[in-house]
Amino acid sequence: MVPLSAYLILSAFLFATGVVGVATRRNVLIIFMSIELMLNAVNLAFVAFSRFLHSMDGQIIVLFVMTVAAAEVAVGLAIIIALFRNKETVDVAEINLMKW
Amino acid sequence: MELGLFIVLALVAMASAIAVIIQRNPVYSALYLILTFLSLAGLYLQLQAQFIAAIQVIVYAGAIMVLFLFVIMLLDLRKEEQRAVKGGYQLLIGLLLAAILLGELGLVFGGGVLKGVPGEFSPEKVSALGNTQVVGRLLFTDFLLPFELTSVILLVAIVGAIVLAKRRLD
Amino acid sequence: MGIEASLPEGVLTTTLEKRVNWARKNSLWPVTFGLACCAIEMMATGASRFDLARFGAEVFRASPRQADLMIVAGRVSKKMAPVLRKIYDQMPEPKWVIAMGACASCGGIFNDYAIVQGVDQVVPVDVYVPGCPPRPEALIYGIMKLQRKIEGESLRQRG
Amino acid sequence: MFEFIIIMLVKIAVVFGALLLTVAYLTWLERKVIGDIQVRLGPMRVGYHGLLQPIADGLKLLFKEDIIPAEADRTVYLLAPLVAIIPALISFAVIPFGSQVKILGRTIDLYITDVNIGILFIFAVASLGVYGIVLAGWSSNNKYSLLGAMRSSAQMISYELSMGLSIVGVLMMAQSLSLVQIVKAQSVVWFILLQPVGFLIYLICAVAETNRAPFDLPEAETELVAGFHVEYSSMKFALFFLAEYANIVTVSALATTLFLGGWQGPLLPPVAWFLLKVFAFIFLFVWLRATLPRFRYDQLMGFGWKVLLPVSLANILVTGLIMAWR
Repeated sequence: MVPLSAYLILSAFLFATGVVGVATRRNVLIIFMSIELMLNAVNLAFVAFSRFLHSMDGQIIVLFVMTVAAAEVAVGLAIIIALFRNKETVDVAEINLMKW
Repeated sequence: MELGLFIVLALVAMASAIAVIIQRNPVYSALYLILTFLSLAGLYLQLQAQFIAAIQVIVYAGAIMVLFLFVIMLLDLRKEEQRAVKGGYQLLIGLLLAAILLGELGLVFGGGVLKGVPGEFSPEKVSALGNTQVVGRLLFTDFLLPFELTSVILLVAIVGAIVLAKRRLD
Repeated sequence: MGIEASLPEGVLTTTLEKRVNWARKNSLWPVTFGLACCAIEMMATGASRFDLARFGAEVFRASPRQADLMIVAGRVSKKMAPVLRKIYDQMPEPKWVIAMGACASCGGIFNDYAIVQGVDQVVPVDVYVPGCPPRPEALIYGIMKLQRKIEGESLRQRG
Repeated sequence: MFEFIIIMLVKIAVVFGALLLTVAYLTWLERKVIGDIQVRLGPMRVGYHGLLQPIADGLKLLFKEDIIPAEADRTVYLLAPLVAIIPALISFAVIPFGSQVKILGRTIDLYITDVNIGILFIFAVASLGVYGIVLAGWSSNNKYSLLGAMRSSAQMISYELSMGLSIVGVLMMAQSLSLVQIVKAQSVVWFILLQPVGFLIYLICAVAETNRAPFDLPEAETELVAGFHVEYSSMKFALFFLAEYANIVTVSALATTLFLGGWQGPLLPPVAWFLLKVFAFIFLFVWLRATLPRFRYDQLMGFGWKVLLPVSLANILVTGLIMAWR
């Protein structure tokens, strides 16, 4: 029997990896993938809690997270494409029009 | 058996998650992310969430990551790959933040602070009723409003994506 | 090319050779490469009356990477020669070439500055099919000749 | 436990052996049937009526030079054929091809496994199949293969949606995701009679999903050379070839299970009925290829999104209304 804490620690590790990715990478696509990674880490925690606390709410929330993630990816990638058309780059450091 | 499977899947998930953020080439990052998602699907199966596991593969691996790969291939990123990584302080801060976060989460999760009241859906009951059936019933009863709202979110996303990505005809 | 080159000559290799040659001669996939009027006859060879499929050779592959046989069907102009050579080079070993028709074999009636006088100046040719253009029967006869030739080849010289 | 493992292994070996044999001989069948439709003979010289043709082709491809383009991404290039073929084969694990038989005093289920999310499993696995194509196209570093891969992935994502929705009507009627339960729910009347629209949409989407004519744009020879596998030669090309045909068998078996009552039928033994129906479907695939010209790309996308998707949604709505009304 795998304890709940094992799943949670794995989830925390994946989340932290995602944070490192967002903080250190400058390719906006990889930053976006890191965000997906964090969402998945949270999903894992939800499902683990759902299993160990005998409640289905966690799994339902995961479904909603996935739906929102799908919507987010669709819009996000569209923004990236529009950005690439204008700036010819996906480096976040060079996307600085709003800076002053 | 169960523990061994968990260890293997967890190791694969962690290794590929790290690979996602250190790969230079976004295509490789995407491939490793798919591997992470697949091992997470395996973990969901172990947690007796078969429906979620299947949806995880269909939605994340089958749709979202294909979209990612599609966009990566659409954009010509060869110049980006050759660009040298600069700014070591960023890496340092990032690692520091992550370490603090991991420590906090570890303290909370490992310390057994989190406790809850067990709900009505014990694993035996769920497997008797069928995981999909239980999820479906809850979606259309207790969670009906959020469920309908997600469809609105998806609709907005579709419209938004088309508006953003479409080339102006001028 | 492959492992065969490092194997010693012996019973095993001869039997293997026989089987492999049998497979190769019965599965000659030509690359889609028609140049002139001969190409029409080549198409007719693949169509219902003559039916190249009987020999398992109707699989005209569009990508040279997946083809075994190049039927040079028609005159090769000097501008086309490098293209032809490139396609030949892109084909994986083992590969064979049939020069179909008088022009591909020796320049035919085009004895001038624009046409390569025989495709064997560009790529090695295994079988020459005469005719202007050759009838489908003639092409099929050429393919059967090539099959005979493949039967007798050794794996050492053809990787 | 030990006995269970032995039975499982034997079943897996038999199913995959039969599947691979079917897939190999599908190439022969296709060449023969197309030959017949075009008033030709098809393969004749290799064995009796060309029966040894697939073996000759396979052996030839095995002994051909294996080319890896200099500019290709080696790892992904080698990985892609495997990613293409493995999903095509494992979806067969949940397809039931008979009910139960008694062999040596033991009752043996005629399916490898029956999971309660069977149909979702197949869709999950099938959605991974697109990676083989995308990765092959990208890693070859060839503009034709990249274009073929882009077309293919766009096509597969678009049609997967309608395909998934087209079977929702069946799932609503069978009240289960398990393929065995779905077959059992058809003991009285096959779902093709109750879900004719769903069946038609499934059929069209299945053809598009397997990249077969008239939806074979990813490998449209006249414009894209050979599509995503332009640079592949030798066994790696053969793997893509096998994957395509294995996918045909899978979607045919799925269609049989979902709409044609699976193994059920009078007189003949269940497995024979199952095979009969699957081969009828495969014949249909070959027939379509011999008959229909290729779509234009914008027509393909327009058809998928503007016709199939709304019709499949309407199908679900009507099914739901009728079920609620009864």
